[in-house]
Amino acid sequence: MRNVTYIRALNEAIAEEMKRDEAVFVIGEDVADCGGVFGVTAGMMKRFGRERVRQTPISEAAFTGLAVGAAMAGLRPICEIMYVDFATTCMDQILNQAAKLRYMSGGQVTVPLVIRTQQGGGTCEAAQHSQNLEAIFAHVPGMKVAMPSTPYDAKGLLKSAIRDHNPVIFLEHKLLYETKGEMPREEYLVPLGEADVKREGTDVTVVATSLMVLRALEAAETLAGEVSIEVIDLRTLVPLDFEAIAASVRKTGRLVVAQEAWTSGGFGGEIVRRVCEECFDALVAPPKVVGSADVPMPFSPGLEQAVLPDADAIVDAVRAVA
Amino acid sequence: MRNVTYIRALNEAIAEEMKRDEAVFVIGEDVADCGGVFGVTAGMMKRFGRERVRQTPISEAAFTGLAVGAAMAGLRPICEIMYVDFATTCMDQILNQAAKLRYMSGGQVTVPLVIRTQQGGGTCEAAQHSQNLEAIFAHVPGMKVAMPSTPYDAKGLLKSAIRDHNPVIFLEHKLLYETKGEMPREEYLVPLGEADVKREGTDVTVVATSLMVLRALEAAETLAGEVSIEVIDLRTLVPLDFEAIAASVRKTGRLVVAQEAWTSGGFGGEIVRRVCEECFDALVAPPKVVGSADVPMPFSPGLEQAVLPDADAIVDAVRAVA
Amino acid sequence: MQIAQDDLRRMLRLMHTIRSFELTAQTLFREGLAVGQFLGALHSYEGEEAVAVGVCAHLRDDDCVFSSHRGHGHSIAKGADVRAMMAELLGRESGISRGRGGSMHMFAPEIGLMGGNGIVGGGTPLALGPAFAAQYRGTDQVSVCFFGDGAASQGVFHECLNLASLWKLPVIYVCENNLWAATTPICDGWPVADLAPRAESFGMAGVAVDGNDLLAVYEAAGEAVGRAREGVGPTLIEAKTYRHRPHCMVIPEHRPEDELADWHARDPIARLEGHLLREGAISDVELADLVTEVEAELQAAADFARESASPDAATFADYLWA
Amino acid sequence: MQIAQDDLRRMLRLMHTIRSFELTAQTLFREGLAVGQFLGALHSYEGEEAVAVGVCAHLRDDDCVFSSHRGHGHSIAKGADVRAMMAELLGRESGISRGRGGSMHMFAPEIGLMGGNGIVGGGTPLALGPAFAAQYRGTDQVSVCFFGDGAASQGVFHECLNLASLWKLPVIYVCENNLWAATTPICDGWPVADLAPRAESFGMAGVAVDGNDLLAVYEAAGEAVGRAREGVGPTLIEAKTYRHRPHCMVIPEHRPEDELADWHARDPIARLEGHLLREGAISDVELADLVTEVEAELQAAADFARESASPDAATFADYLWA
Ligand SMILES: Cc1ncc(C[n+]2csc(CCOP(=O)(O)OP(=O)(O)O)c2C)c(N)n1
Ligand SMILES: Cc1ncc(C[n+]2csc(CCOP(=O)(O)OP(=O)(O)O)c2C)c(N)n1
Ligand SMILES: [Mg+2]
Ligand SMILES: [Mg+2]
Repeated sequence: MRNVTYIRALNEAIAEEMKRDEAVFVIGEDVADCGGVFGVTAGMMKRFGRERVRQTPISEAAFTGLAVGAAMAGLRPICEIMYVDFATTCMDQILNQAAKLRYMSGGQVTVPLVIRTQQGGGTCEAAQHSQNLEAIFAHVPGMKVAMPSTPYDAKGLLKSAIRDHNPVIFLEHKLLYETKGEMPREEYLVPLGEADVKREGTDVTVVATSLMVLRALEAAETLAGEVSIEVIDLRTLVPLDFEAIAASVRKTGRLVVAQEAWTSGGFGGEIVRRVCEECFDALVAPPKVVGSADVPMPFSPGLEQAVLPDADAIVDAVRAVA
Repeated sequence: MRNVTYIRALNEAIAEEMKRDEAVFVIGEDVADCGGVFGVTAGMMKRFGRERVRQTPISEAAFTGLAVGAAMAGLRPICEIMYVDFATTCMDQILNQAAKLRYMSGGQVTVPLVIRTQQGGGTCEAAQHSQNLEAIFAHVPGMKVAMPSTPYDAKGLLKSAIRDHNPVIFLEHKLLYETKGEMPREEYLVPLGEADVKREGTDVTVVATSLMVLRALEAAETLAGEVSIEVIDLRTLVPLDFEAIAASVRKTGRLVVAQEAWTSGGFGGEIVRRVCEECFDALVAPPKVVGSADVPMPFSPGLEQAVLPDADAIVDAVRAVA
Repeated sequence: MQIAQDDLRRMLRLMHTIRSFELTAQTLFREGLAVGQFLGALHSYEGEEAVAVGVCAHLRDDDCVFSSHRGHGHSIAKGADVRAMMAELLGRESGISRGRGGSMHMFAPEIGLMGGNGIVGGGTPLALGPAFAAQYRGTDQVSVCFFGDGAASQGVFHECLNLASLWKLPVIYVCENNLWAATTPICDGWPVADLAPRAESFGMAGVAVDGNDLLAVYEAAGEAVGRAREGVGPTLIEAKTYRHRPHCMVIPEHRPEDELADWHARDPIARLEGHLLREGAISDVELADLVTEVEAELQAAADFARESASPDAATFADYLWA
Repeated sequence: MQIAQDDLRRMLRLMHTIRSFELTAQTLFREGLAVGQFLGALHSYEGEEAVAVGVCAHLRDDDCVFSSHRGHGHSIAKGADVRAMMAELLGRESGISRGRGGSMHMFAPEIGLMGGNGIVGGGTPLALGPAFAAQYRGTDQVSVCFFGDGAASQGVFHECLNLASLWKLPVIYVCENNLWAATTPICDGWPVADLAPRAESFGMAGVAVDGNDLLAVYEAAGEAVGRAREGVGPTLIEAKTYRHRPHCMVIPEHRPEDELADWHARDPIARLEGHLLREGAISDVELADLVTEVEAELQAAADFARESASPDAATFADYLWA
C-alpha cells in the first residue's frame, strides 16, 4: 500500500492506460506544457510525446467535438475541460452529440470518450468557477457520470472510464486534488455503477458524492455514539447503484443525501424520488437533501462558506431525521 | 370571451407588450420573414418594422448574448431560440451570463430578458429536436422558468415575463401551439410563481407542466368516478408555488408528478424532494413521477410513443398510489 | 482535369438517384401526412446534387463524411443503400439507422457515413475527429464535412477552421451556399459575398466553386482531397448552389419566383447531361435508360420501405449503451 | 494625431494607477495566503496598461466596456474607484460588486463598466447588446470589448464579428494579444500572425497596433470609436502586447527569460514617460510626484479595503432577483 494524492492517482490512471493502449490520448487546454492547470497530466507530454498529449487553443467546442469524432473513429480520447463551468461552451458536443450519437445511429456508432473536468466551490473563484453541474449530465441520457471522492476510487474509476465503450463525464473536485489516500501498488479497476459503503452504520443512510463524502464521514465522526450513520459513496450517478441505496435505507429507514450542487433540482431529488418509489414503506422519517444554497457562488469567503454545505449541515440534517 | 390558439395567444402577448413599451423587441432566427418557423411572431415585422423584429444569422450564442447585453443596457429583448435543443449552443450565455450577472454585480445590473423557445416530442423529429430541458434551467439559480399549458396562461405569463426585471426562460410546447382556449378580450396578466388548480379533486394530487397538464386532465376524466384527481398546473418552475402543491398534498395525501422530460433526474424529483421535506407526514402513499423513458428520442413513431408519457401512464400511476 | 467518361456517367447516375430519392421521399411523406402520420423533418437536396457527388467521388469507404440536416444527397453520394435510407424515412427496423434516426440521422459507418446532424453546424467539430485519427495513426484517410451557408455563422465552425489549420488536419469543409437558411436570405446572414477569405484568415486554403457544375466541384474537391491525403492540410470549399424546394416539407416557398426560375435553368443534372451529350459520352437512349433504371430502383426502395416492419415498441431502450 | 499634453499626463497617471493597483493587489493576495485565506484568481494587467488606457480615453461614462478575467486595467481606465476595486478583491461589502464578484467580476454600470468575465470570450456577445441598444435608440454610444489572444479562438467571437459587421453595430473589439494564453504560446493557438484579416473576412475593419505604444493605441482607438459613433460600423483592433507577470498568482512563470526581458525593455509606461520627458511635457520632478501620489492613493485603497467589513453571511441570498 502507498499513500498518494488524488491528483497523483488520476495521473497514474492516465499514464497506465496510455501505456496499455495506443488509442488513448489526452486533449485539452494547457495539458502538455504544465500538465493542465491542476497538474493532472503532468509529465505526460514528456513521456508520451506531443502527438498523444494535445494542447489546444481555447476552443472547447472544437476540441470536445474532435474528441467525439475521434472516438467514433476508434480512438479513446481523454478530453480535459478545465472547469465544468466552461462546459457551457461545448454543451452541444456533450449533450446533443456524444450522448446521442450511438442511439441515433441505431447502435452503429460507438463513442468511447472520457471528458475529465473538475467542479466545486471553496476557492473563492466566484460564480463562473465554482459550479457543480452533475445533475445536468445525469439527466440527459447517454453519458455515464463519475464523481470519485478518494484517490483509490479516482484511479480505479478513471481506468474503467477510459476502457468503457461509452462517453463518460468524469467529475473531479478541486478541493480533493491534494487529499491523500491508500492505494495498492498493483493494477486495479473500480467498476462504473458500483456504490461503496464508506462507513457502515445502522441509524441513518447518508448518500454522498465527491467532496461531500468526506464531509459526511466527518459528520459521522461528530455524531458517533449519538447516531450511527451509514455513508454510501455513489461513485457514479450513471449508472446508479440504486440497490446499494435501497439496501441501506431498508436497514436504517432514514435518508439524507449530501451533494455540493444546489439543493433545488439537483440529483439529490432524484435519489429521493427513487427511494420513495421503491422503498417508501421502509422510510420512517422524511428523506432530506443537503446541498448548496440556491444562488450563484458569491466571491466573498464568508458568503461562500454560508452557501456551501459543510459537515455541520449534514449533522443537522441527520439529527432532524434521526 | 374568445377562443384562440396558443400561438395566437403568444402572438398577442408580444404585440401588446411591444406596443406598450418601445424597449421591447424580438430577436431570433427567421422571426421576421415567416414569423418564426412556428409562426409565433407572424405579422410583427409588418407592424413594428425590421428594427424591432430582428432576424438573425444562425448564431444563437451571439444573438442570445446580444440580448443579454441589450437587457443590461435597459432594453427588453424577447429572444427566440427555435428549439430548446439548440440552446446547447448558447448555454454559456444563458447559464453563466444571463442567470448570474445580477448576482455577480452585487445587484447593480438588471437583465430583463425573455428567452422564448419550444420543446417536447411527438412530431417524429428525433433526438435533437424533441427534448424537454426545463430541469437544467430550473436547477441553475438566476432564471425564472415558465411552462404554460393553455392559451390563457401562455398569454398572461408571457406578458408578465416581458415585464419582469429578471431573465425568464419561456418554454412552449410544440404540440400545444394549435390547441385552443378561452380568453378575455381585456388585458390581463398571469403572475409568475402562481400555480393553477386546473381541476379540483380529493384523492390524488397530480402536479403537471406544459402538455402533461392536458394529459393529466384526460387521465382525470378517464378516472372520474373511480379516483378524484386534483390537477395542479405549476405554470412556472421558478418561482415555484410550493404552497399550492403542499396544500393539495395535505388534502389528498397522494402525489403523482407528470412531466414530459426524462423521468430520471428531472424536476419531478425536485417536487418529490420538497413534498417529502415539508409534508412527509401527509403522505399516505409513495409519491411517483411519470415522465419519458430515459433514452434519446427515437425517430420511429411507435418507438417515440413508447418513450413519451401519455394519459394512460398517468392513469396507471394514479391507480398505483390511490 | 481529365475525367474518365465512365466516372462521369456514374456520377450522373448518382445525381439522378439523389433526385429520384427526394421525389420518392416527398411522395411517402405526403402519403404519411394523408393518413395523419407525422414523419418529422424532410429537407430536399434537389438542385444541389453536383456538390455531394463531385466531392464524394474522391472518397474511399474508409474516408469519413459528416452530413447535415439536408443529408440525403451526401449519404447517397457516399454509397449508402437507398433501400435502407428509404426505410429509415419511414422509421422501419430495416432503416439505415434502424429507424432510430430518421431523415436527419442516417449512419453507415462501414462506408464512412458518420451521420447527419439536427444541429446546424453540429457536424463541423465532429469531422475533425477522424481527420485527427488519420493523422494520429499515420494513415491517409480524409474527413469531409458538408454544411450550409447558415451553418457558416455558427461559432464552432470557426474554432474548427482554426484548429484544422493549426494542426494541418486532413479535413475538407464543404459549405453548400444555397443562398438561403430556412427563410433567411444570405444577405441577412452574411455581410460578405465569399467564404474563402475566411479560411485564408485562418491560414488555410479556401476556394469558391460553382456548385451546380459537377466538373468544377469534382476538380476542386480532387485538389482538396489530394492535399489532405498528402498531409498538406485542410481546405474550405464554398460551393455556390441552390435548393429547388422549400426549406422543408412544412415551410411554404418564400423565395422570389425569378430567382427560382433562374436557378432551375442552371440545374446541375441538365448541365452535366448537356455536357455528356455534347461530348458524345452518352446518348439520348442511354440517358433515358439510366433515368428509367434509377426510378425503378427508387420505386423498389419505396416498396421495400413500406413493406418493412417498424421496430418493436418494446425495444425503445436498445442501442443506448455499448 | 495631436493629443493635448494634459490628456497624455492623465493617461500616464492612469497607467501608473493600474500598475500600482496590481502591485498592491499582489501584496494583499500574499497577505491573505499567509493567513491561509484563499482570495481566488488574480490576473495582473502589468505590461498591458497602454491598451486599456489608450482605448478608454475615448469613452464617455455612457459608453460600455466589457472586460475579461484580466480586467483591473480596463476597470481603472474606465474610471472605476480603486478603493472599491481593492475592497472587492478582499470580498468586502464596500467592494465595487459588494464583494459578490471578486477580481473577475467588477461592475460599475453607472460609468459603463459592465463587468469582467470568468468565461474566456464570455464578454464578446454581451458587448453587442449596448451597441445594439445605441443603434436601436439612435444614440451615439459605443460598446467596447477587451479580450485576449486566447479568447480569439472561441467560436462565439466569430459569430460576433459576423453580426457586428452585418448590422454595422457600434462595437469595438480589442484583442490584447499578449502572446500567451495561460501556459500556451500563441504558436500553439493561432496558425496565423495577425487577427485583422479575420475581421476583414467578415467585411469589417481590422487593424493591428503596437499595444505598448500608448500613442498608437490612442490613435487607432480614436478612429474606431469615431467610426462607431458615426454609424460606419465596428472595428477589431489587435493590440500586440505582453503581460509582465505569470498568468495568475498560482501558476509559476513558464515563459522564456529572454522573451520576458525583451518585453520588459518595451514597457509601455517607461515608453510614454520617455516620450513626455523628451517633449518636455513632464519633468522628472512632476513624474516622481505623480508616482508618489498614485502609490499613496493605492496605499489608501488597500487600507480602505482592509478596514472595510465583509458582507454579513446572512445576506448570501441578496441580489439574485431584481
Ligand atoms: C443550432 C441550430 N439552430 C437552428 C436550427 C434550425 N434550422 C434547421 S436548418 C436551418 C437552416 C440552415 O441553413 P443552412 O445552413 O444554409 O442549410 P440549408 O438548409 O440551406 O441547406 C435552421 C435555422 C438548427 N437545426 N440548429
Ligand atoms: C471558456 C473558458 N475556457 C478556459 C478558461 C480558463 N482560462 C482562463 S484565462 C485563460 C487564458 C486566456 O488567455 P487569453 O485570452 O490570451 O487572455 P490573457 O490571460 O492572456 O490575458 C484560460 C485558458 C476560461 N476561463 N474560460
Ligand atoms: Mg443554406
Ligand atoms: Mg493572452
